[in-house]
Amino acid sequence: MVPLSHYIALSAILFVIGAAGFIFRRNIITVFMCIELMLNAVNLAFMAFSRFRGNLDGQLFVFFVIVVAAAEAAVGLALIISLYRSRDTLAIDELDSMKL
Amino acid sequence: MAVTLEKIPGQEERVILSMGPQHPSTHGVLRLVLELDGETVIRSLFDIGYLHTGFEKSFEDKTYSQGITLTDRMDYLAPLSNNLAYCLAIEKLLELEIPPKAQWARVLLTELTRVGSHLVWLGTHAIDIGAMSMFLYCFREREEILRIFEMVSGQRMMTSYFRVGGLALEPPLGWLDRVKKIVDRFPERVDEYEALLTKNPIWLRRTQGVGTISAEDAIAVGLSGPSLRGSGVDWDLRKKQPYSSYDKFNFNVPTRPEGDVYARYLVRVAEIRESLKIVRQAMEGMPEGPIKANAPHIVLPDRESMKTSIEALIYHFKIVTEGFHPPVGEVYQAIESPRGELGIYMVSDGSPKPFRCHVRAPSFANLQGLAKMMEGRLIADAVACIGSIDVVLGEIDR
Amino acid sequence: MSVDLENHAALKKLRAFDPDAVEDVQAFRGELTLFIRSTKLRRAAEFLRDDPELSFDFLADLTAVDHYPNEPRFEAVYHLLSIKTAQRLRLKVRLPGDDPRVESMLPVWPAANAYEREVFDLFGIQFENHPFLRRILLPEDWEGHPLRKDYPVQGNITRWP
Amino acid sequence: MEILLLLVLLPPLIGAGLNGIFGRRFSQAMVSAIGCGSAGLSMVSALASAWAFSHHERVFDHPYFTWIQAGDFVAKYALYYDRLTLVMTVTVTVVAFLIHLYSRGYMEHEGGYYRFFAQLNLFLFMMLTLVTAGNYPLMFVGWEGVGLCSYLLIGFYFPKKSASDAGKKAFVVTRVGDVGFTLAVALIFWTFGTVNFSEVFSRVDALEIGSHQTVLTAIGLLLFLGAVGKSAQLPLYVWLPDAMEGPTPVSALIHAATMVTAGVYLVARSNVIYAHAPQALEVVAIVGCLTAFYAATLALVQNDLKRMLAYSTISQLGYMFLGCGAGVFAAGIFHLMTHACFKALLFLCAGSVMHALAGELDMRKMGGLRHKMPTTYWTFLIATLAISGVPFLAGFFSKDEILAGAYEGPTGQPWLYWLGTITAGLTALYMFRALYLTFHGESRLTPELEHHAHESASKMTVPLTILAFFSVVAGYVSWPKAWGGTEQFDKYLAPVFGRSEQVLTLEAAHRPEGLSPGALLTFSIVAAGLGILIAFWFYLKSTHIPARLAERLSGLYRVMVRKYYVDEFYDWLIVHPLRDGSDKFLWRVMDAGAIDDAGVNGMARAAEGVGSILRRIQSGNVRSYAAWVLLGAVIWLAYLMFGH
Amino acid sequence: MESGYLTILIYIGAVVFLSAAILGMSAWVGVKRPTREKLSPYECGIQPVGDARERFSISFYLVGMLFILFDVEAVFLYPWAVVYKELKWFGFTEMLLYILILLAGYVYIWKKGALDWSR
Amino acid sequence: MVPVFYIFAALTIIAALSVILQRTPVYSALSLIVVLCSLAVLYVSLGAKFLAVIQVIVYAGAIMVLFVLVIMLLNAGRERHTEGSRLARWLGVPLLAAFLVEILSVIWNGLSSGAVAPPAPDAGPAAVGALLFRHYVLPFEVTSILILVAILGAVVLAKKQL
Amino acid sequence: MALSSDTLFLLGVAVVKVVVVLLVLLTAIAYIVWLERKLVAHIQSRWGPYRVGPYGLMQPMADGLKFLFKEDIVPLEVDRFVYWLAPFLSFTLAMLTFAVIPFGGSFKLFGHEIYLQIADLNVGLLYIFAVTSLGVYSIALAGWSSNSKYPLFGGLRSSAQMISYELSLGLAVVGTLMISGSLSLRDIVNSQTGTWHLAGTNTFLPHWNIFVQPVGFIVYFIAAIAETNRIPFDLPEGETELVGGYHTEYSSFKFAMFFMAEYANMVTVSCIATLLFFGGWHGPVFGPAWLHVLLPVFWFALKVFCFLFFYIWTRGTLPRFRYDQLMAFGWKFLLPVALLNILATSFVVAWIGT
Repeated sequence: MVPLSHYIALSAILFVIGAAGFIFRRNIITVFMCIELMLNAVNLAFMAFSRFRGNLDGQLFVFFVIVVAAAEAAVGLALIISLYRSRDTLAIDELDSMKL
Repeated sequence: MAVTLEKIPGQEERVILSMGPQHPSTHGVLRLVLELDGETVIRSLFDIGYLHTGFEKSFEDKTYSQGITLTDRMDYLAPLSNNLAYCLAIEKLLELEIPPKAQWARVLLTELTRVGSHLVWLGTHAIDIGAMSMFLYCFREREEILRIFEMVSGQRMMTSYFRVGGLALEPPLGWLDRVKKIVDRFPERVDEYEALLTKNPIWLRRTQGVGTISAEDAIAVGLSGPSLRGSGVDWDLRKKQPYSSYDKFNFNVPTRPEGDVYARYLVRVAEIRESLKIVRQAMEGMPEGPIKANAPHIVLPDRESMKTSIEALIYHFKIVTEGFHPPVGEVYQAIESPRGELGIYMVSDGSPKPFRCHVRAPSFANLQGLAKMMEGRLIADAVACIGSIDVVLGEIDR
Repeated sequence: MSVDLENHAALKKLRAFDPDAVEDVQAFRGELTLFIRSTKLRRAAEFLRDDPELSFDFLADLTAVDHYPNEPRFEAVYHLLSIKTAQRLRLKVRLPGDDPRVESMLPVWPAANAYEREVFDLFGIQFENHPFLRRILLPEDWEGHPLRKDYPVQGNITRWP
Repeated sequence: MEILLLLVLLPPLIGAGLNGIFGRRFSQAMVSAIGCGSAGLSMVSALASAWAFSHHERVFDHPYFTWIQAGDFVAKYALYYDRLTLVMTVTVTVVAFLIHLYSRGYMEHEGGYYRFFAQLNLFLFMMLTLVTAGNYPLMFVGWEGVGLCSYLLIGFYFPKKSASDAGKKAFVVTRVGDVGFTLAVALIFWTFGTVNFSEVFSRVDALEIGSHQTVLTAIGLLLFLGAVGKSAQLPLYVWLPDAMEGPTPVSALIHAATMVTAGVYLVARSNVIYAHAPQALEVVAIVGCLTAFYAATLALVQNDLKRMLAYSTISQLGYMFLGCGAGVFAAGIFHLMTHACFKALLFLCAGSVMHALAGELDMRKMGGLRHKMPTTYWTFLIATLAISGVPFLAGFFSKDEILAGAYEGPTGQPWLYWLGTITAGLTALYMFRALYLTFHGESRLTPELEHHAHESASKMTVPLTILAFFSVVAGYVSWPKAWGGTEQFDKYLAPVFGRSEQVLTLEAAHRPEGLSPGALLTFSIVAAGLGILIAFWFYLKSTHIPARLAERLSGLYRVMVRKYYVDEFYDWLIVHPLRDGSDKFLWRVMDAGAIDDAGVNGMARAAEGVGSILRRIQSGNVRSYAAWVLLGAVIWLAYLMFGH
Repeated sequence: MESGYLTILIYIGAVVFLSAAILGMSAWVGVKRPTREKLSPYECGIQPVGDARERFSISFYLVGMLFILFDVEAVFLYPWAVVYKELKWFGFTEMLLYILILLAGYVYIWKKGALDWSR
Repeated sequence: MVPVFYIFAALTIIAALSVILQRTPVYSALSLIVVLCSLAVLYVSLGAKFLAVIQVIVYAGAIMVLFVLVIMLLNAGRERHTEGSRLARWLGVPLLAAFLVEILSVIWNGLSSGAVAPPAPDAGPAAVGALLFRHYVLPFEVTSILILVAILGAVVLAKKQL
Repeated sequence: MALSSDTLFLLGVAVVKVVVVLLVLLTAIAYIVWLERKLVAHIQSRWGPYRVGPYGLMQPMADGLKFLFKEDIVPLEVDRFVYWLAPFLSFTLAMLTFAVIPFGGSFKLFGHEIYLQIADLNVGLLYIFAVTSLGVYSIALAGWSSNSKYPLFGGLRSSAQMISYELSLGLAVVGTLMISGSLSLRDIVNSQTGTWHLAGTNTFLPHWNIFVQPVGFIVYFIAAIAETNRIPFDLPEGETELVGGYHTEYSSFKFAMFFMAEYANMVTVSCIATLLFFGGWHGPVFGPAWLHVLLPVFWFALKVFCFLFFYIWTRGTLPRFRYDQLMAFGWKFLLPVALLNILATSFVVAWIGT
């Protein structure tokens, strides 16, 4: 059995990779994907804890996180589309004045 | 040829899509340039000339009789109709009366041509909308019609069977039995097609209300034939300006008021039935007698007399080497081809070759209705519209 | 077929409408041809289309004839048809050999669109006010107008210097 | 009784189902037969059950089956029937039936006939569910159900943008209230461990007076928040006037007679809770009274007949809350009942006018309709008299009972009474203004309309007449004490409210004595009379005065015409920031969301801390934000690790 | 991990190998005689006009979004269906409520015209 | 079993790196899909079969589809180099490193490998369903509202552009 | 993990199963193509392939070889990697679904119960949905990578169509899940053993779900046809409008892989239809022990064949929908019907349960 710490370490690494992408990438869609990456890192941690605590609640959290992620993606991408249509750019640095 | 649509300033988001010339549903080498908003056609332009062969120029360099072979190749789905129009024009120029048997045979054969042409149309139209079996059924039946053509003229498609003054050859014995077989069996085949399509909900959805064109618009842009009758205009040259003794036949002119793809479909299917009626009448009432007019300086003598009579031989030699001299003048002769008004405008300067021969091709005119039909419709409807006006590119490009 | 074409309704009415419009009349094989002055064509066409008795609403055909080397060299030929009365009528406009131009009939009969392009393409006759007068059958970069009588049938012979 | 109640409930549901599913195929006659038949059946059953039950004092509470079971949380499909329910079911079914009848004529030439009846039936079912529910969750189902139907029916003419917008507005605004309701139910469950009416009430009752006050007050306020949303009280009233985009029968049934009173019913139903939370009750009274006054002022300047009626409805609802809030629940319910009759009637008359004038609703363009539409005129007149509080008509009795209660009720206060009385005067004023503008005076119709105007068909006038009859007699069930009556209606509802009123009175035993009941009554009659007189003067006699007044007081007038700028205020407060800042907001939330979900403790707080710095830095660059958040997280983690 | 999942891993491996092998094989065996015309994108025999990667209708996005949201609903339905026999009426009302709420959204988008493609 | 974890952990990390290193958004999206799928395998190794499948269906099969569609719709090509946040550029790497080190040390100290896993709970659809529909009813219902709001929001935002 | 002889044996069995399934599947796909050509030909009164081998039976082989040796044209300006990935994904995913499809009962070999199925997962059905849900990528990416308008149109349309109908597909089966209470395909099939009992008497009607879930089945089947992009829902490929849709720019075996994937998907959905609604491999079983093993497999194959036949039949008969009509059909008709079916089923199940 792989120890818990390995799962959590993997989760942490994924999270940091996601955060790195968030900080360094310029394309708003990629940044969004990095957020998904971080969410997944967290999910993995939930899952591992759930397994090592011997109950299912962690799994349900993951379930709900996935659902929330779905809703978030729908709205977020809608926003990106409308941003793009009004600004004609996807570069995150150019989206600094917070008006549509 | 090779025109493009310029984008309207301010509408740069629209996509310009070139449909054809190498596209499965443009029936040959038609090219459409579509301006799309999403999938909706905003403007459209047809682009032709990919099959341009310069027939009108060629006519001027051929004797009147030689010209017949060119006409076969214009509307290659209805060669006999073209032959007929061409011969009738010359006969009008010459004021030549042709014997009843030839007239009846001409009617019979052109109506069979009409059926055959409509069958090809039905098959390809159906396959455009995705019903692939239809295509093969139609071609199976068309095959039998082509066999008749082969029987009488020796050719399946490039028949050149009608000649100035009558027919090229005496039809073979027993050909009417073959015709009878077709005529007897055909109505139930047509029922079969209709069973597959006429009430099919998918078919209805794809065709009803699609590609609508009003009667006024149809007349204005010069639609003719079934495309015009599909808009509710009761106009058929066979009735309104009878030629080739069509006035002696009893048939109806189907029309539909809706003006959509479905209406044109119904009109053509009904026309198949009407044509069969005419074929039956022509077959049953086929008179006996000569197949050529008695005009020795125009009509080639038959082999027998050529070999026995010196006069005939001389005429033969004159006609073949030099041709005949019609009077100076000009005529316009229109017939109802499967696609609409097929007109031949013939100008004679008294020489054995036409001074000018212009073909009013129904498909060419019908193509002009397309833009109106497709406006505001989806790409898929564009396909249905093209199919519904039944264009033949050979005739358009000439 | 010797119908009294001189008393044809269209001719009579058109003459009454504008005595100047009809230059010449011809009848042959029961077909009436009116030669219209090119300046009067538009008015005459509209009259023929709109007159309730004539109502030549259908432009069946539009083409041209080249009488090279005679002058006036070109004839633009309009075949009209009335759906209502099932009558036909031919209009002709004589055009000069140098710079043949005639007004576009597009506003009168939208069907003229493609025909005029074709005539332009093959004869080189200019139709004034046609919105999209481009070659239709031949490629855009084609030289010459093939249906003219002086167009070399063998094609353009390249001359070497 | 079990069966009988189901017979009340089920017909509309079945009718809705039949019409909804097959309606497209049915003929209009069939649709209306199903629609009206089911409503009628429901009414008959309601009357039968009322008759069967009328003498019982006990409560009928029957669980049919278990509906939700999650841990301790049990909600059954239970129906609860006492005298309050009885009054409600009878009122609802009778009015609904009449409006169904009326709709046959009104909707005859409209598209979606079947859809309309299906939704109307569904609404009836939901409303009945609401009033017969045996526990809060089930009531909530009905609550949401009527909301949904209201949303659908407001947006009935959905191709019209204003209609669909109005539907959305109603949906969103009432949603705010629903949050309150939901929280209240959660709180009730948390406090009492049950959500059943019987159990909750008995447990509340068993409490000592004064204990659990805070929780009960919270529950009361939250429930009231729900009621505010649904019953269009300040500040959540904005949706109701817009709701008039729906077909008129809908306005009559849902937005005047039944659904909007659901809030009142909720408060009345929870009277036991309120009895222990007098502060909450005071809030109810104050909000109600203010709404009544506020809406009346707005009604005064409306030119759109239906909108005027909508504001009037808000105002009258305010009265009902005033009654409940003052601790005289029975008076509130009494007014609810009478109001249902005459307000439905008013709306139906308005509909009839609208029908006759091809949709015209601007009162300035009417006038002189009296002769063209006699039945409508007379019924409208009766309703106007009733709502204005003219003696011996329904509204008079109920309104006076409320006003009296506001003065001397357990939680009443004199200023509430005075404000209420002024409002009564305003009510008479604006109602008669409408009456005069519409039916009297010179005709200001356009010639086409002039020609078009006609009396409606009997399909429509018969229900009008019946409702007019009720508007006259409904008040007699409770003859005022001041005139030697016994207030039978109060007595009749005593099993429901008696105990609460007792508790409240006990608590507030030190009420100041002041005016006698007779005096109170007189004042309100005088107020009504004044209102009518002024209206007569202004709008029939010297019609130039209002215009001059408006000119003179142009500031005030404009403020009133623009509805005190409340819509603009909401735009400014909610809509604008959302639109402008959604980009910023979203990114923030997403930042925060991502970090929050990281589940590392304290991270959120770190983000918050960083956020406050960010507000000063405000580069607007998301990546900078992210970097700042990360910096915060690193520091926080370091602190966690090395700080100890 | 249960043996079933291991078997599936084996199967996945086999299939991936198979597809890769087929693709590789065809790339290796097939003739290659490229010409410029052959390698140009299909545009019905005409020189391509403009960039193919132009923007397309937003409806595609809407469908994708609706799909996500209803997919989530479907995902809730599976475990629900599996344990449904134990939940009975409770489960029924639960899901009824759930579906009704979503249906409200569904009706909304329908009315809003998000499902109409032939505008 | 054990090798499966390490293989897929490695795959996950490589794919995740690829997400942030690829210049073309489509490739990023594809890499993210790989991450999601290999995480699903890891979930299976943790006994969460049902969630693994859900992960693939919803995350990889629906959410990412939308991403790909949007990328295609917007024709998002390579990203341009824009002047970004100076803070992110200079502090980004050290911060990330510090963060990772911190977390790893927390894990190292806090979660010694001594923790013995209890027997894996049954995480089939039935078990998850039972838990979900008995104890998490409220969140479940709330998600419906969440989704409703998301639908409304997204449609409003997207339709505005039509 | 100690490799006991048992483990080794099971491993061996697994490998054998994988190999057999792959072989059978590939052959089946090849011959469905043949079957389709033959059947459609007969519907259209033609002969169909008849030259290569008896009745043209070797035609699939010939086709395969032809594809293999065809020139592999990779147009300029395509996105190379994705252009290759798309057919690979398409084919791989289509094949992967078979991992959980049981095609027969079980038998004992050396004391081990061996199931005729690669793996029986307790989330079997969801596994299939998961794999098919990834199938969208192959199409979207194929269209995108080709850098040409027609494929891009086709790819977008096709993805939109697939995801739309995936929903109805997924929702249509929920009814059967409710009845069987499991997601394992084997369990679902086993819940359909025997015959229906009506009013206490045994009828001859097999205990198949189709009799209680007709609506679910119809929705499922329509959605399945759409999901596999077959007529009348073959819009994305619609030759006559979009030429070839997303695979316009593909040639050689890459094209063949899309083609094979389509047929593999046809087989998959037919299998699922059989398993969920038509009792899987259940059918009359008799004779010696080996027949008890083989007959179910035969029944299963027969049922699947019927579906395939139906597929081909529709192809030969119906015209094609227009795109907007297709989307409207999926969203405005199929989806609500599927939801209603779920509600109705759950209502009835709860009713019976209490």
